[in-house]
Amino acid sequence: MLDNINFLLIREIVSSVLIIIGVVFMTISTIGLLRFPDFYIRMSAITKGATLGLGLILTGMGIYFNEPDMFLKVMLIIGFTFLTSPVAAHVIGRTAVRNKIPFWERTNLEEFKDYLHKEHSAHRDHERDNKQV
Amino acid sequence: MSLFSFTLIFAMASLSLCLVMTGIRFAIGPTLPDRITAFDLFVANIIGMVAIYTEFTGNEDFIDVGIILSLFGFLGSISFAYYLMKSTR
Amino acid sequence: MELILPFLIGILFSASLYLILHRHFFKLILGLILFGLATNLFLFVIGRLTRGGSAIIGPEEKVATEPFADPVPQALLLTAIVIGFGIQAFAIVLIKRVYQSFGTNDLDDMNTTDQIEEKH
Amino acid sequence: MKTFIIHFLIAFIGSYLYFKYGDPMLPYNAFWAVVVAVFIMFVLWLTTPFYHRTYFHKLPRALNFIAYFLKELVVANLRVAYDILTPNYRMKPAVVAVPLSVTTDLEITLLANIITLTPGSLMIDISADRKLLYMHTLYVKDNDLESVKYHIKHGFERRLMQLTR
Amino acid sequence: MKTVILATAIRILIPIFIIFSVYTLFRGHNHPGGGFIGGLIGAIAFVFHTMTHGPQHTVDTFLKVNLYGYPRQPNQSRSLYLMRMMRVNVWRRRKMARHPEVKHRMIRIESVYIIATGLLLAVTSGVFGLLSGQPFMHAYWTDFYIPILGKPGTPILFDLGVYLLVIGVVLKITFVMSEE
Amino acid sequence: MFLAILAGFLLAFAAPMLYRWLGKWVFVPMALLPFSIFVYLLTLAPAVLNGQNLGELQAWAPSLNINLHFFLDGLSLLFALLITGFGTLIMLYAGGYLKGHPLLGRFYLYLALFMTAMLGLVLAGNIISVFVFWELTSISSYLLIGFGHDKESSRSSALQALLVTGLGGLALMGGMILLGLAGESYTLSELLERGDLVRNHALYLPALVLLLLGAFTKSAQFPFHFWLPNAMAAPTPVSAYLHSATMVKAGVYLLARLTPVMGGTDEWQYTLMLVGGVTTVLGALLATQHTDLKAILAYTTISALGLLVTMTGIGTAPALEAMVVFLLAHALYKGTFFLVAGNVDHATGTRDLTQLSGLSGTMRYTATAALLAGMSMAGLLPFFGFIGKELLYEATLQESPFRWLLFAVSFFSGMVFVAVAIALGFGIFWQRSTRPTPLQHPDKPLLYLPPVILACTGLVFGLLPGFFVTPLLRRAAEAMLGVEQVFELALWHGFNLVLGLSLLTVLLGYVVYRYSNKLLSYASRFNGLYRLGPANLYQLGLNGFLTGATKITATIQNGYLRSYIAAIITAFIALVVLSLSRGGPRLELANRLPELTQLRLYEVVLLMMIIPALIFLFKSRSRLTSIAIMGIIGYSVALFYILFGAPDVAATQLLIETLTVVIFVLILHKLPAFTYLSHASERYKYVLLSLAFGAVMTYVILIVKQYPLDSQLKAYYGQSSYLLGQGRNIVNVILVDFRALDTLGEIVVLAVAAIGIMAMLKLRMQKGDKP
Amino acid sequence: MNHLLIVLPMLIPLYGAILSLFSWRYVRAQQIIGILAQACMLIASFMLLFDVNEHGIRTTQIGSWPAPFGITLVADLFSSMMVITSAITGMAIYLFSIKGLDKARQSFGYYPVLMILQLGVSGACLTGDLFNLFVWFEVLLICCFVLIALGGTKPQLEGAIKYVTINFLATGFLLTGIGVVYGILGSLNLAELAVLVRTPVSHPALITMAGMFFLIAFGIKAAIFPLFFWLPASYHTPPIAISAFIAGMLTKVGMYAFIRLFTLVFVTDQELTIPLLTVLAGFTMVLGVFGAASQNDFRKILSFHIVSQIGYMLMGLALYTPLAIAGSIYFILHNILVKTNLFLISGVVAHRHGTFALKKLGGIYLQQPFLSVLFFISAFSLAGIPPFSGFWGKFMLAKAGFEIDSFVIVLVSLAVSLITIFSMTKIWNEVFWKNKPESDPLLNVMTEREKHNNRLLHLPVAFLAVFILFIGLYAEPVVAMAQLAAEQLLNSELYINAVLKR
Ligand code: NA
Ligand code: NA
Repeated sequence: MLDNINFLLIREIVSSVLIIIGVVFMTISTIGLLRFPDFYIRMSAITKGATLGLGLILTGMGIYFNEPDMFLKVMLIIGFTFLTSPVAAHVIGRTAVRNKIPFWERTNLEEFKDYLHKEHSAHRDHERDNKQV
Repeated sequence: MSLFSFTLIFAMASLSLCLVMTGIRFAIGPTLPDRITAFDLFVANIIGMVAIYTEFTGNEDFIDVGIILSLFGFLGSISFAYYLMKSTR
Repeated sequence: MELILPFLIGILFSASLYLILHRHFFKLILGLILFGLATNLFLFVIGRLTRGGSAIIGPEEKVATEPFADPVPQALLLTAIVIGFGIQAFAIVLIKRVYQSFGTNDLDDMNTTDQIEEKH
Repeated sequence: MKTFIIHFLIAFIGSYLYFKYGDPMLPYNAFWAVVVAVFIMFVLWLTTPFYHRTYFHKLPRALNFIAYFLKELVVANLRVAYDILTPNYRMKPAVVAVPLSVTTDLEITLLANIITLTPGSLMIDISADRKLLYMHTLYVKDNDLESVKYHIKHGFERRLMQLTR
Repeated sequence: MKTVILATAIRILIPIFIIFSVYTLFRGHNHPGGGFIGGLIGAIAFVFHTMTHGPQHTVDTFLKVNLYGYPRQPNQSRSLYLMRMMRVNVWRRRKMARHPEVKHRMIRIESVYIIATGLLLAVTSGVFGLLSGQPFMHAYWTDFYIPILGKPGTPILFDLGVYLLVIGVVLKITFVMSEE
Repeated sequence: MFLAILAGFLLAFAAPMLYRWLGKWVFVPMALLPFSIFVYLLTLAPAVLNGQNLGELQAWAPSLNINLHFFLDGLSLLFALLITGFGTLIMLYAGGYLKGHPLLGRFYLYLALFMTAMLGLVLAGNIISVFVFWELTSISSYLLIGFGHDKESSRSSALQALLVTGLGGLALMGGMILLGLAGESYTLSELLERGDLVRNHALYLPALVLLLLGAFTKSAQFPFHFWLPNAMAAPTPVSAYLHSATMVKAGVYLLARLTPVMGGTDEWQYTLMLVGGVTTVLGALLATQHTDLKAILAYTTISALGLLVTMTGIGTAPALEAMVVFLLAHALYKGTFFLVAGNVDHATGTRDLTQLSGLSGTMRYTATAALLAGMSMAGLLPFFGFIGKELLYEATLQESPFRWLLFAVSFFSGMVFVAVAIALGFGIFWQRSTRPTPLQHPDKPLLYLPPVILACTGLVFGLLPGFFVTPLLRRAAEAMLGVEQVFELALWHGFNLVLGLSLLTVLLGYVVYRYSNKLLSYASRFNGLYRLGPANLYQLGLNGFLTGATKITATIQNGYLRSYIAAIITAFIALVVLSLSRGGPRLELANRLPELTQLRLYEVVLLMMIIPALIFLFKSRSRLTSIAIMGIIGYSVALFYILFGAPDVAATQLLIETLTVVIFVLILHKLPAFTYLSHASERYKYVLLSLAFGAVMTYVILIVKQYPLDSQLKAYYGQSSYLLGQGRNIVNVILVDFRALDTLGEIVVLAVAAIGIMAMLKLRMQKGDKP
Repeated sequence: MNHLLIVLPMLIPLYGAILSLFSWRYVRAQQIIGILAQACMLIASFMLLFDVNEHGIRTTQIGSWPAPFGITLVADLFSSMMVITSAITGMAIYLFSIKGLDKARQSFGYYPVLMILQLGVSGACLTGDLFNLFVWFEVLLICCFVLIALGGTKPQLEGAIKYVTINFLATGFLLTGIGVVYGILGSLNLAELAVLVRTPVSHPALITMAGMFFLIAFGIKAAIFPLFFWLPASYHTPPIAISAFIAGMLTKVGMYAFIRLFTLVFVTDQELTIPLLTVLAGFTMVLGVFGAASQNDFRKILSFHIVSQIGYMLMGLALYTPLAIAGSIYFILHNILVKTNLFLISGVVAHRHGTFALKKLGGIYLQQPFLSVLFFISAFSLAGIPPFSGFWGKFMLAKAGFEIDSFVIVLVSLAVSLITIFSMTKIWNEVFWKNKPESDPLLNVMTEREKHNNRLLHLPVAFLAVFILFIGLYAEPVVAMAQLAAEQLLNSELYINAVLKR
């Protein structure tokens, strides 16, 4: 019974589906990166369609190869990405706030005012040095 | 050409397109964090391309580079953030 | 690709040289890094290219079977990249120190050691 | 949690090695590796005096958490994708200060990461006293910031705390 | 640049990085990787740490060895003394550290020493050949095979030297630079 | 002979130590050395006088055929005796003259060095070793002229002398090498037999030019005569020794020595006669223009040297006879005069002719020596100078196309010599004077004995020419002519034309002496002429050279890094184009175009990423953006490496790229705003250069890739990586095993870079001028 | 034994450097390690030279991999002579550094880096592999970077910028050149390459083109016209102990590589290369000496003279006869010793007087007669006055030139030599003979201890002077060896057979 099933074909199909979904996610978030109006929106939009997309692509690849080596690697990459990309986004976002990157005018900033005030007054002295980096 | 390889070609093409779009975002900026984000996505795109290429060639060894890239893309982002942070502090 | 890459390398060389010929330190260092990059790519490309096959012997084989990439340029390149990195790192730090000492980022201010001092 | 991860890694690597180098005849290595890993974890659990009960109580919770996360991930992604692909923006962004119940570094980090990973929301910073989490979010209906907070607290944070405490 | 999230993430990442780097080092002979790549990956772990916590903290965390000792009693036999010293330093560190009689000595592992060790390993791996009348860097391999790590031999020792050296170099560079 | 020379050098270097031990008695051992060599040479003299040529061979650099070959014939014996004999006296004299001088030890060192070098020069039997000793005399004379080193004039005179003689020395070296090539030997005795071979060789003319240049500079011939008067800055013993008797005659010696090899051709004759003649007249003329004793002596010396060269040029047997005789006579009286002048200077503190008078009362012995030397110089009976002059006149009057011209030259110089002789030998000492110049100290034996001995020798030789002198001079002339000589020297040749001319010379000389003041007043009229003189030309040339060199250097080494780089790149482009323009292979792109269809989309995209990135890099004014662009380019290149089967390289490239970013970030965040400094005027030039450079690189790759590469390395590594190297990753096996030495070097580079970075950031010297 | 002897000149400095690194905090220990290593190095290199002199070219295959595949180390006479010269110079530099370099610099890795520099010299001279040559040159280069910038004073940094940039370009050309050679011939082993270029099938024009890459690369390293600009801009900036070693050794190692490659590999189109090299040699000589003549600083004069003398070495190669190349070899050895010594002397002078400016110096002739003698010997050796060492090189070159009727270049070289005499006497006149100009009397008060140190600094200078005198006064062994070495160079079969064991 098992002999009749073309495992390779199944793997290929599953893999293809995953890859295509992943790639589509990635493409969409890249378009988002182009289209969205302010930095923060772009950031939250793609953080991370790209991560998900990448995860799917990699999973697809892992299934295609179907080897422990490959699974280990795929899991490693996915683990890394899922751990690191939000951290990176957080760090960059925080930096952006500190560097006074403006929000979209329709953003509701009510609860954020205190924070902004505190951050920016703390660094007023250093603004001069930072006119252009 | 099998379905699978067609998928791969499609994927590669899409990722290339992504690469171009990311590049455009990088170019138009307008702020540095935007560029850093674009850079981040650029790295993710490249990892994706490496993954696809690995399947393309059936040579497992290439994905190792993907691992390393995933580790180091992070370092790149952190460094840029560090730079911005340091220059305000 | 064999036909296109040489042009890319040429462009990289041109760009790097143009940057190096700037007056600004920072451009200089960018130019140097780019020059190193172009050099590495040159070394890689001129040793002929192989698509797909890496220079790794498969798990069931005892000798490498064609087509496999020429490992020699790769090995040379690895060494060259690392060496280049050491030198680049040093150069970056040097430029930083120069800036600290001289307070300028204009290369044209750096011409005192070549000057001829007067006789008496 | 930490111990869980470590045990899992040890188990996985052990079983992986077994199948990689020990018994090349069996097919579907990865599947068997997971089976053996669970077995090893069981043995570890039996022989570890420090962790009495937590493992298998928490395993379903962990799975639940992961499932919830994946669901949120896909849903949010789709929502954003829709917004990207349609000409007009539906979004109403806001920065929300979510009060935190979690306290440890690990919890905060996990929560923040999950929030960030979910498209449409981005964790910007934690307040200095670690009581507030500033979060940038895209879809705030009718300026109702409280519902966003509720969603976070009862969606992610609760499940996370079930897992870690 | 200390945020809780980054710090925690990095705390989790560091052991992974180091394990992965050692793995890369040893599998390098058969797969992509090797001493240089492995060394860089290992070093990156510390670079992260330095970037978030500053170099001093990194040194305190990773590059300090605390040794404990106490004066030898006049009638104490030498081997017993050694045993006790071992005990103090290996098994019961935490407890003994607070013991009033025990003296504490801290050794800072300079990254220069790591560099030198790496270099020493790399060169010395080549000298075995010379000692037996073969050319410099003549390779000697063992007959057995260690899982994951592969077959031990002088080239692997050489690669280990490269690995250590790279870690030392990157550490040195980042420490010095972030002290700026 | 080798031992004598070795001893000389050893003693020279021992001199400072001897001075420390012996104090003022240091002159005893110093004089003993030349004296013993003199005696030693005398013991060899009988053999030489019997016509034997003594040789001695000491291997030195046999692989270059340069050996310490010593060769003693009449000519070298004459010079060697002159050098050592005179040397003995000078050593004594110097002991008195520089008594108490703190640097007397060094003075003796240089003097002994010089003497030995001179001795070596005349004894050397290998033309290259002739040159070696020749240069030694140049540097030791440099040290001697600059002995009064704290005076600017001394230093510049020494430099001048060294440059002029150095120029000659280099020419001589070239000439000697050419001569060696032409004569196929460096050994003098062999060359002496191969005169015809040399004279007919293609290299004869260049060799001749170079050799004559050497000889003329050394012997202060026109137009190189100007260094000699300036060299009078040296202490008197030096002037006496070097500039009358020995060093300046080295050139004459050389000419004499080479006469059998190179002489006899028209080029040789006319050059020598012309240069010698001009020098003779010029020296004599200039001698009348000065009142400084040493200057007068110097110019008459120049004149005499000119005569000697002229005689050598004439090259007939009588001329060469006259030359050796006059040479000896001149050495004797001129040496005496120099010593006398030194004595006067030492005792009175002045050397100005116009301020000196009536010294015979206080400096009796010196005055006597001066008188004797003066009579010899004036060519009076029965002095040796008389014989010399007689022979000179005879030789010039021999049948030749220029006989009257030559005679006029020698007559004119003779006349001036007489005038000078009267002024120096008679005027300042014996002429009655109301106010004799006061002395600072009385005449001392160490100072007056040497001149007296010399002067008396002149008298003795004049009275007894037949004993010893004649055979010696005969052998000397024979060495030049190559055939046995039979001439006799005699004081009295009877009343003939020559005697009459001699008398006329003396009379006219006296007239010149009488009206010397008048002549002096004409001197100022020649000032304009001096400006065109070689001394000024030398100065102008030196200054011009220095200014020119400074200008050229300032242009080339202008301090602008980018112009250096532009020059380097231009050179590179030029060289590559040059090498390919010589019938290299043609680039054939047309039949490779189908390859383009194999392009993959992603490859093109990657490519397309890099080019805009570069453009953006030029435009960008933000440091961080630039770094990010570099990162993007680097990552793209890494992807290329993956695509073409180099995962290791790609991984390394990625790691390195990231690390570079980290370093940039760590290091550059404190730098100020990124300003753009443009240089619009040069930009187009640089754009063109950059484009050309890129084009050349592209062309190189294309043309190299046009041919198949069959690398046996690839095959071998593929075969044996696993089987012999125990590894499947061939690249890594190459790195750690096949070519591990490269990797060793590579990690060494990294280690050093780390050390360097640390040192640069942590070590800050406050003041760095301390070496 | 054979394997060991060839590797020792590399292993000794390397282990010395490692030990020095381990004793990072103890400068005294580093000094002792350094001196011991130098002594071993001297012995080892002498043994190597004798061995090579006796048995001909010796080779070892690193890692036992056979010839074209592994890296070959080749010791022929030329390379052994280079190694021994580096050992002699190294010893002097170490002796000098102990008292002649400030403690701060000594404690920041000076000794290990210097030792690695020596490793680089040995490696570059002994290797028989093109890429390995590159690696050792990079080792040299980074050491120079570090040493030139060590201490970070303003002039040093300024010099370093130019040095680093231009030499980085040289590295690029070298690497691309290696790429071109590999792309054409598919090998890296010099002997193998020598075989390949001598087979008729290869493309001679392409190989010549590859040669141009190396001409530029090693031309920059060796500081020939028009590539020398970095040298006068940087060599005079670091402390003397440093500039002495790099000034003495480095350009000559570049020249070594130049000669090696252009006698062994790039011989396909000598109708082009030889006139080209001749022209370059002439310009190098002349412009270098012009630069020297225009300077008024002790070190700068010496720096420019390096360029000028490189011209002589290049001239030997350009004449391309056995005698000419022997002359080049002799000239290289002589110049390393002499140039190093002159720099050291300038250091001793400046140690005492605190300046290198000619106008501020003076009076050493009276104060330090021994130093004056040492300077005199070295300066007139450099100027090529017989019987000092420079004469022999000059003589061989001139003779070789005349033998093949290359009158112009020989006459140029002789004229340049005259200007060299001028420069040297200028220094002698200004620094030694002239009285010291009046200056701040407090400036030159030296403590007894400093005076003692100053006296100790004479030791390395005298050490080198002994060798300089030896190879001048008793030139035969070195000249004969240089001639043999030149024969080995020109008779490539010897090299090829030794390496490929045919
Ligand atoms: Na490696
Ligand atoms: Na040099």
